[in-house]
Amino acid sequence: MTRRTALLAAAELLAWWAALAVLWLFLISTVYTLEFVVGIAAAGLGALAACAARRAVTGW
Amino acid sequence: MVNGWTLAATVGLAGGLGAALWGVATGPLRRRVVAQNLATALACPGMLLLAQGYGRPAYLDVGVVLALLGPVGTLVFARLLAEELAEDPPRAWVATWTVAALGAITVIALCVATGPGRAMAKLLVIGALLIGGNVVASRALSGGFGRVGRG
Amino acid sequence: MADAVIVVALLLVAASATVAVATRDPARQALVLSVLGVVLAVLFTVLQAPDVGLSQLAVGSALTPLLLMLTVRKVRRCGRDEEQKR
Amino acid sequence: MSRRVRLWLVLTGGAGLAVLLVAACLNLPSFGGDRHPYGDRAVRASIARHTANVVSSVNFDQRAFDTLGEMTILFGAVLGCVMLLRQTRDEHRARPEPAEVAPPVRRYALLVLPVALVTGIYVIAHGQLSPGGGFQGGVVAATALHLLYLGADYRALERIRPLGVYEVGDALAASSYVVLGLAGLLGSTTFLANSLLPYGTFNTLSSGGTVPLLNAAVGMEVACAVVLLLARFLDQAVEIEKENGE
Repeated sequence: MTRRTALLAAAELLAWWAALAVLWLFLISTVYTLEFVVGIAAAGLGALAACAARRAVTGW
Repeated sequence: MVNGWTLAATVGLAGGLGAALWGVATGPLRRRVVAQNLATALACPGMLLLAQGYGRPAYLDVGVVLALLGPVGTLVFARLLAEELAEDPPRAWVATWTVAALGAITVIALCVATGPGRAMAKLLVIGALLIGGNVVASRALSGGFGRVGRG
Repeated sequence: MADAVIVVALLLVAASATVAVATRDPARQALVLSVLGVVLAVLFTVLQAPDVGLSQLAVGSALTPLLLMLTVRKVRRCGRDEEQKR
Repeated sequence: MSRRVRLWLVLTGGAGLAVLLVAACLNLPSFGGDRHPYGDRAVRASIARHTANVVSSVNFDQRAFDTLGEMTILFGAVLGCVMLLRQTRDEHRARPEPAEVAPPVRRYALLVLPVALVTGIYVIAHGQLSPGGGFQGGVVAATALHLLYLGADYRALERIRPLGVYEVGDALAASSYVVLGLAGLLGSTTFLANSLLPYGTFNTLSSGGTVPLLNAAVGMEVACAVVLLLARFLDQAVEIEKENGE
């Protein structure tokens, strides 16, 4: 893996993480610290799955 | 408790799901799969209207799950019935876009009633998932899966 | 009048369940079954039981059709292999 | 038994069942009345333990032992399926062929997979607050993974689905439910008693004592069990073939 692809992969992961965290904010009704922590964790898991799925399909 | 929202939901569910049931019970396979797709596309706006009519935002979660998994169910049929559908592909763009428009009108009306905020964003996400999902599922039914061997 | 939506949902459930029983071909039956799942979820929601409605949707909209259609595919493929052997 | 006798047997049995059902219905309380003795008690107990969703309180607190039974039934059923649908000696595995999928369908699958996964986790995490819970969310999350089979092919799904991890997860989640039940014995004399943790602030993720933990255990168990179940069905439908040379 070159430096360029590593950067691209990291950017992809972060973009998914941010997008899914925003989705979590839309789903919930009230915001407080614990909710935020759980949301960030769930969004991280979703971002990992998104990147793994994309890699399984396209192959790099 | 009767209000405009529940009334609209009653009329929509009775007409829409009744028609979908008729479509899925009779006719060739290509008509049945389209009716199955439209059943979820019509039921989801009905659920959103019911949530508004009952005044319980928590019921929106049923709509979220339906908007996510309904099109996935149609993809299951499109994928595993691909051979039979390839011989006689469904062409139902008029019905698909009509139902999508109904869903969009429902979501917009609910957004106007809700007012700006995160609740409105949730409604918009549901609407996007529902309409996008059903259009893609419709595309998948009419030749979305090419040659499927053993896979 | 407030019960109209409950009556509608009950009638839809009765009709789609009857159709599901009356359909013979398993693939078409799975299609009817998935519509029945959606209708049942509507019935549970109008009876103020969204938890049960969510369970019904989660299981009935994608999981049950997938299990049924995979089984249909396996049975059909076995039948085709048997024919080829003859 | 001749056809005639069987018909009579069905008719007699059906008529008996119909009479019993009608008799039972006549004694039911009328539809939608305002007296709910069980409902009132369940709501009171649920609010006393700071659980906003009464159904979750009934499932994971007041009747947590029943849920343990239900979870065990699912565990046993999946175990039975895994045993029955395993690869036998006269079968071999063939490589699954890639499917041709239209680009919009593939993009949709890749986009909705993480969204459905996060929604599943949301439904599990908010089980004690809003409609939903471990079972519903677990099924949604497990279904999300299989979008990769629908939108691509079985090989792509196999790449992100290490079955051993899900087997371990299934067993761990099921046993952690029992461990939480045994931990209930520490503070009281009852198995699965909700007396271990503070009840927390009403209508937050940490409210309800052990309810959110049991909810999460069931969610993980159901998600892993559904993945394992579907894996066996997919193996049979896609990969496993009878040996030709027998």
